[in-house]
Amino acid sequence: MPWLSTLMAVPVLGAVGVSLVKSDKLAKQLALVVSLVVLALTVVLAVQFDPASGTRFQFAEVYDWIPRFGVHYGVGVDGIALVLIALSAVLVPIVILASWHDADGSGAAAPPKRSVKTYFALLLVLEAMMIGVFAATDVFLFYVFFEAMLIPMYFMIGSYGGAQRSYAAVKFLLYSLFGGLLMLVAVIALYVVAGKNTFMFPELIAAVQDPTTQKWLFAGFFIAFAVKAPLWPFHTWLPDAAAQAPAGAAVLLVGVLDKVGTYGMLRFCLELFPEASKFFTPLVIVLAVVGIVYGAIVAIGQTDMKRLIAYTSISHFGFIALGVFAMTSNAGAGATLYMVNHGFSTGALFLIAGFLIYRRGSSRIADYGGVQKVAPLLAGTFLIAGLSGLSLPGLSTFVSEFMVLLGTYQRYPVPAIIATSGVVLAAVYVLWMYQRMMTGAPKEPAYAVPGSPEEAAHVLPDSPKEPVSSKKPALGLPDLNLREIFVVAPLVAVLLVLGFYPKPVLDVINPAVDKTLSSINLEQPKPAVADQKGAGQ
Amino acid sequence: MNARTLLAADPNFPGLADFGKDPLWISIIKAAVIFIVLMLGVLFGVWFERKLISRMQNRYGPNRAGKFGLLQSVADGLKMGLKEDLMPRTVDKVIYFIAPVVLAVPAFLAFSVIPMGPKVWMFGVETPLQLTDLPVAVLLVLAMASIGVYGIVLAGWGSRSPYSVLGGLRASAQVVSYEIAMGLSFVGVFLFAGTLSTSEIVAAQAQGGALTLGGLQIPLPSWYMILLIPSFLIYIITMLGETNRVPFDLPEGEGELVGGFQTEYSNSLKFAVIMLAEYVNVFVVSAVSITLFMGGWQAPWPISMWDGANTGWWPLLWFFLKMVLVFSFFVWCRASLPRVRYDQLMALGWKILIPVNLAWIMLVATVKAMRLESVDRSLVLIVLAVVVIGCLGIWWRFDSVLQKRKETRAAQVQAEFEQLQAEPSAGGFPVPPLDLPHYHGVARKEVPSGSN
Amino acid sequence: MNDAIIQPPTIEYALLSPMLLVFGAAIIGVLIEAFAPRYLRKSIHMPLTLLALVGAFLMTVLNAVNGLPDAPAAMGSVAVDGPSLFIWGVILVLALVSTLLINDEEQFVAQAAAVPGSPDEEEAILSGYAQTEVYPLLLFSVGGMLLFASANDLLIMFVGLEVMSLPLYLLCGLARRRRLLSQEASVKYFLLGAFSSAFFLYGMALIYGYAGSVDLRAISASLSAVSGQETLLLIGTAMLGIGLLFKIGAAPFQAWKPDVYQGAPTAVTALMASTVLVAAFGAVLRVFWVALGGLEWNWKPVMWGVAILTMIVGAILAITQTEIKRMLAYSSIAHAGFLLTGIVAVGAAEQNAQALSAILFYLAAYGFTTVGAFAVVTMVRDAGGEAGHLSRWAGLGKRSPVLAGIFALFLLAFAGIPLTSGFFGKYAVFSAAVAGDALPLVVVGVVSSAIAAFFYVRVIVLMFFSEPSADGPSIAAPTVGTSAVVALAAAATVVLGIFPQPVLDLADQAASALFIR
Amino acid sequence: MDVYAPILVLAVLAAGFAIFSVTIAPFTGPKRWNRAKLDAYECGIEPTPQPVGGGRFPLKYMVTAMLFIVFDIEIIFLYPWAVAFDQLGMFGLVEMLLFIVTVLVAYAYVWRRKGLDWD
Amino acid sequence: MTTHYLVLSALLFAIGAVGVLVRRNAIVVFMCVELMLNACNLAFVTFARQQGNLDGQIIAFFVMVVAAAEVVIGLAIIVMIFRTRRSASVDDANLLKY
Repeated sequence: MPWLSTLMAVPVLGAVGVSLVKSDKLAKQLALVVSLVVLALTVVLAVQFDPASGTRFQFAEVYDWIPRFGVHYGVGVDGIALVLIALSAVLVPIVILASWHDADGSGAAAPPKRSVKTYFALLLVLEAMMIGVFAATDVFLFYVFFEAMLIPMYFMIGSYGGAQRSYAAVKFLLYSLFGGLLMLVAVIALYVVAGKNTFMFPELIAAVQDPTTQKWLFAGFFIAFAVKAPLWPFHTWLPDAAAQAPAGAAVLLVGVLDKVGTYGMLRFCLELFPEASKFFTPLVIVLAVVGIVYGAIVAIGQTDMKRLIAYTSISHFGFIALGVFAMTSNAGAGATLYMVNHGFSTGALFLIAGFLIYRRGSSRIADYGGVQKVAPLLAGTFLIAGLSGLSLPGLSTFVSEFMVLLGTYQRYPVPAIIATSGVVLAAVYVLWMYQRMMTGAPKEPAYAVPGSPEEAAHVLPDSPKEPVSSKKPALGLPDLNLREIFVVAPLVAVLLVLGFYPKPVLDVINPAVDKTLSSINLEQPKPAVADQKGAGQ
Repeated sequence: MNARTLLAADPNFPGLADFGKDPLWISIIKAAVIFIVLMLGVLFGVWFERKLISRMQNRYGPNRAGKFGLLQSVADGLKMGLKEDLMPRTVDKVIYFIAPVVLAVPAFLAFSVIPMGPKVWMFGVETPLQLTDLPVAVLLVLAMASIGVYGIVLAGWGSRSPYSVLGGLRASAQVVSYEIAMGLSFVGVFLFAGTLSTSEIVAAQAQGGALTLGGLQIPLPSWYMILLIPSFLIYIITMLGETNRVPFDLPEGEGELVGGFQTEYSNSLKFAVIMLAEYVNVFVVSAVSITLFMGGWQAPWPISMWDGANTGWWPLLWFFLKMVLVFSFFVWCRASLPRVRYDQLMALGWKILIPVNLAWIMLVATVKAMRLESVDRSLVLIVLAVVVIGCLGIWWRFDSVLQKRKETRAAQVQAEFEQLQAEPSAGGFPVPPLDLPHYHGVARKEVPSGSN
Repeated sequence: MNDAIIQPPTIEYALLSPMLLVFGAAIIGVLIEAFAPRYLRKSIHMPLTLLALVGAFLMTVLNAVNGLPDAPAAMGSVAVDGPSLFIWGVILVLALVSTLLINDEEQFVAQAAAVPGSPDEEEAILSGYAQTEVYPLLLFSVGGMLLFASANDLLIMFVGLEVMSLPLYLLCGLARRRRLLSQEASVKYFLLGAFSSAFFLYGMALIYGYAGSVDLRAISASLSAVSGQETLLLIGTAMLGIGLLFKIGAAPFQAWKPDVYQGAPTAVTALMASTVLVAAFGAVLRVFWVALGGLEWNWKPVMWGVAILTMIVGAILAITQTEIKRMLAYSSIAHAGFLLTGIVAVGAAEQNAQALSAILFYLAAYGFTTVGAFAVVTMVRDAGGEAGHLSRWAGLGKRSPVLAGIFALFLLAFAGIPLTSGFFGKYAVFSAAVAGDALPLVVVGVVSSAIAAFFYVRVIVLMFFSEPSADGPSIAAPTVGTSAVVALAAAATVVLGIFPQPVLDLADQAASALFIR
Repeated sequence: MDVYAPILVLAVLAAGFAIFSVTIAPFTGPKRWNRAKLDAYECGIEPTPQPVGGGRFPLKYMVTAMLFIVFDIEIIFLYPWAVAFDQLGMFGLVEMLLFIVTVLVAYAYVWRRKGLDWD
Repeated sequence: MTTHYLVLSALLFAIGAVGVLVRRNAIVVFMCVELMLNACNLAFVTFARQQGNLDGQIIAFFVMVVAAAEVVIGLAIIVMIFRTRRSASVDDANLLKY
């Protein structure tokens, strides 16, 4: 059975169905059902997946798509892809449930009513593309999904986002497009230089021998991925996009879409251009470390919670990139696990932030205070999510971050040590934010002067100008309702479970990472030793 | 091709190869002779025209100056030279001066390619009786005619008076219109002669071909005026139009435009030059008609029985005789035909001469092609039939539509007339009521106009 | 004089049948203008034009099925080879589609000569005049394009160029609304077009002076044979190039494009923007590859410069535009630049075939998208006709999401987003260019694509993310023709974006034998 | 080139004569100044003032000029065809028929559109 | 010998080109274009003589035809715009600027 194609076809068909049904409510329900079906299929897929199997890409389907260019419709999953697909499949139903009213025009922060059907249809299309991008084993197909993915996300940000949504959407699209086009050049050049008349990834591994060419091509791919993943200094679009996107879209954007960048580094940069990767490793590691520290420091200074979360992500992506380019199996596996965990933890943070904003209509940290008194459940989940962001032991992120640092330290001790400071800083921003928002006395929202820049940045244009509290009880901050509990619960559960028992996931990931690293090391049998020596000197 | 092969047979006819060999002084002599002959020809022509037209109208014509009034045109010329040269202040001086020159020079030049005889001995040099010949001689004639149009336009334009401008425009429109028909009428000749060189065209008219019809050799006439009657007739008409002669002398229609483009060239030498150019033009078109259609300088039929008729200087005589005859035809037309209206003139040129001409050319070409290759005759016939049927169809459609339109118009007019007859005030026509007292019958004081 | 016997020439009527059919229909169209009563004209013209184009297309297909000749037709003056047939097919289909657009009412002036607002015009409108000459003009122009793209002889190419352009000059001036603009566009297009064709002609004269012939093959042969007159050759090449580059709107000869695209009736713009580019590229390819292939090292650097300039100028100036048609015009300039990178990618035979096939595919893909985009532009109207200003497009996505969505699709295709036809076009051309050692050009191309993407995206932003203004433009209820055009173009854009293989195969096949000489 | 030389000779003669006549015209006659003589002739009434630059020709004449060009060009093609007809044979006939039919179509169009009507 | 004609034709062409760029009246611009075409004709005929074949002369025929067609269409367009705006100056036509 063509599992992966089915996995992609179901949401696409679901999207068509969603856009065709009559009522909005039905559309939402249908979307939820479809996403759950996808989740179920993914679970089946994961169960059938055999980590110990010799074949690298399982469930592989390869058909000629455009023979003229040697392009195939080639999909297949290894451990890395599988966990990321699973991440998407889990997040989408949660996001659908969380965005139940995002497009309705209800809620304090909501923009005016927009087409609900379109929103959910876009979500499902996006899901299909996310699955496609992780499953693609053809470089060209990967590129196609990589670019096409932008479009639904662009519309989701642009149509359903905050006050400056169109600016953010355009910025997001242009950054990604620019990176993507650079990658296109590299893809074309790869095809031409490799001269194998195919884009199938397995055949292209290390196909380019000439070191200079490799370096150029690597640069093309890497910049695209660095923009996507936002690695410092290509990150500036992320805070805008994430802050302006509706909560659900932000989750998918930061939680899954950006993973494509790091996933691409791990899968394509390393394996296609091993020599160049080694050459560029110091640079990347420097960037990653700078990103870790910079993201964390800037996050501390943020006054807007969504922006703050976005900057924490930049810091986390630094860790992931660090792990990828450390090129040890610990670090690689850690990075992969980090991708999954980060998806869940940031997802949880964004969703809970979204709930807050939905209630109060402002994303300014200063507008909140003492939430834990009025809405303890909300505050509690927020705390758990936040703690996962700072990698508290016992939560899943700790495992992955530890693995990354450990793996990195094996080869690059100094950067690893510096990166560790990011953990400390993370504690600062998370706890400080919690303190400001959740503790203390319950606070009236202080509205910005109408027309001031602050207002423009934080308050949605259509939110009520008089305090919400006058209309709603308990300072307008009711605790989580049932739907929201259903949204948050699985996330918290995953964070906790993976924190204590990451083995099943690691079992899936490890062989794939090892394969990846071994395919790099084919040329140099013992790079680790050599590098360690180098590092020791 | 055939013309050239023919040439080789008869050394008497000069061909293209015989030109360009004259020493310069011979050329100068020939040019001077042509120039002088043309000048004299104009003097003679004016007198001849007046005399002949008078005779046709039962008058005497000029009979005071010299014997038979022969010196009349000389006297006129002198008079023109001695009259005051008026120049209105509105004119564009440069153009005003250039125009007569532009008009006159090409008229003379066109004559340089007219063959007037075979090769003769002249001052110890054997030379054809023709100033020069070119592979594109007829084109030269047409080109000169076209340049002449500039003269007309410039004269009208430079004068800056309404009559002149209109006259110039009309004249140029007329000349260019008829030039097309004229150019088309030549095509038949070229089809047969296979050359554009005037001397070779004349040579080609020396012998008629023969049509083999059922084993019988029917000799074809050698002159194109008979072989290509439609072309010839069209040429004759366009010849009149091209030179602005009666019945197509609209540009100078005194009734409406005073003197046309030459209104401001009041009687002086400038006018004399213009008039000279007009007459030279007449001679040129006559000479062209002779060259292309009437066998050039060759002797006409009964005389041509005499072997010596086409040798030596004799042909010059035949040529000038033909010229006189053609010129007489001009005069005859002038004496007998009324001037047409301008729309009639243009309609004749555009709507009759051109299509008829094209159809005729195609017919000639088809027949020729069929004679050339016996194959595919059916195809040609089919094509021809289609074309003919198409043309007829179009014509029929035109005609029926026109007819219908005419009928409806007539019916309309009739209805209107009847209606008006029954009810005079219908249709907004101001009819005085019947009971209005008669103006003269009522004693009222007259109101001067303008004082309401 | 030389008495050489003239051999009657031979003409392969069957090979030329598409062209002959189009011209024949055009001539019949003139007859209809002459003889059919006014109220019947349009209803005769429409089927005639469509039939002629369909028939010509079928003939083209038939020619392709019958196999290609190994020598140019009509005494070496028209080369009916693979590229020609492909280009013919594309032109004919695009023309057919544009005809459907042109069929729409109310686009063309009732009587071109009547002064706007004058009683004359009132009368002309009242009495139901319509400029049905549009159809024969269109056919003539299409016939000229066919000839232009397949000429194997500079003279024939020149004739094709003029036959293509002259009717277009007139068509540009026939817009019903914004008459002054339209006429101004017409006169500008005419003057500049005539100017450029004079350059083409002088270049042709110089090359004739060098090679002693205007036959492309003979010119190519003379490149190695004749020596000592390189100046003639080089200047001639340059001038020829100017004439041709003008037609494709390459910088620095692009000035006419925005003006003309904006002023012309949009249906005509659609025709121009799609087909002229196709035909002109056919000619450019022939001149530079067939005739001047041996001169590659001389023109290549210049072409590099032109391509770079064109891409950058097109992309950057488009950003400053506030008029939708002008913006599309600049985008078309940028696309001409992308295509030029394919022209530069000349090399060995195999490489040439690849580049050629890429260009052909790009032309097909771009043509359809363009027609579709302009078709959408015709539908967005306000009181004064089409709502051209970009600000009027704000919030269109709310007002009519389907139309805006389709337009967004076209824009994305222009931008070269994957899963649209534009992507594979760009991909094909760029990959050919990379293979042809023009990597820097591709990098520039990519950068300008990114710049270009900005203004495409801006329009999408306007349409979807801005609030509609209260008195915004209305969406004309689409006629069957227009909606068919939009649907077809959208379908082509999507299908070529997802399953380009059949068309790519076709282009490959067309390009495999390269140009016959 | 020699065949053209005699034409030049004749041209010199004719031009010399014409220019001579035109230039001496003002000197041969008497000069009696009169205001009326300086005016353009207009049947004795005050002459209509002419616009600067000579005004414009009526559009009608442009149509005629255009038509003339079209047909003149046609003639350009007919002449060489006629001369070489014997060698071209049937091919020439068919092609020229096509050509003429095409021109006739345009001609019919002009005719029907009243391009040939004068009033 | 033929060089002179070539120089002349180049001069004419240049004059025409400069005229197109400098002059503002549409009709004058148009006439300059025609001048350029005729310069081309001259070049063609000269080259035909130089090359010793007739192609150039035949091309000149075609150029004449095209020039005629251009005249017809160009004047029609110019007359059209003149009737609309009562001026043939290119500068007056300035609606199409951004």
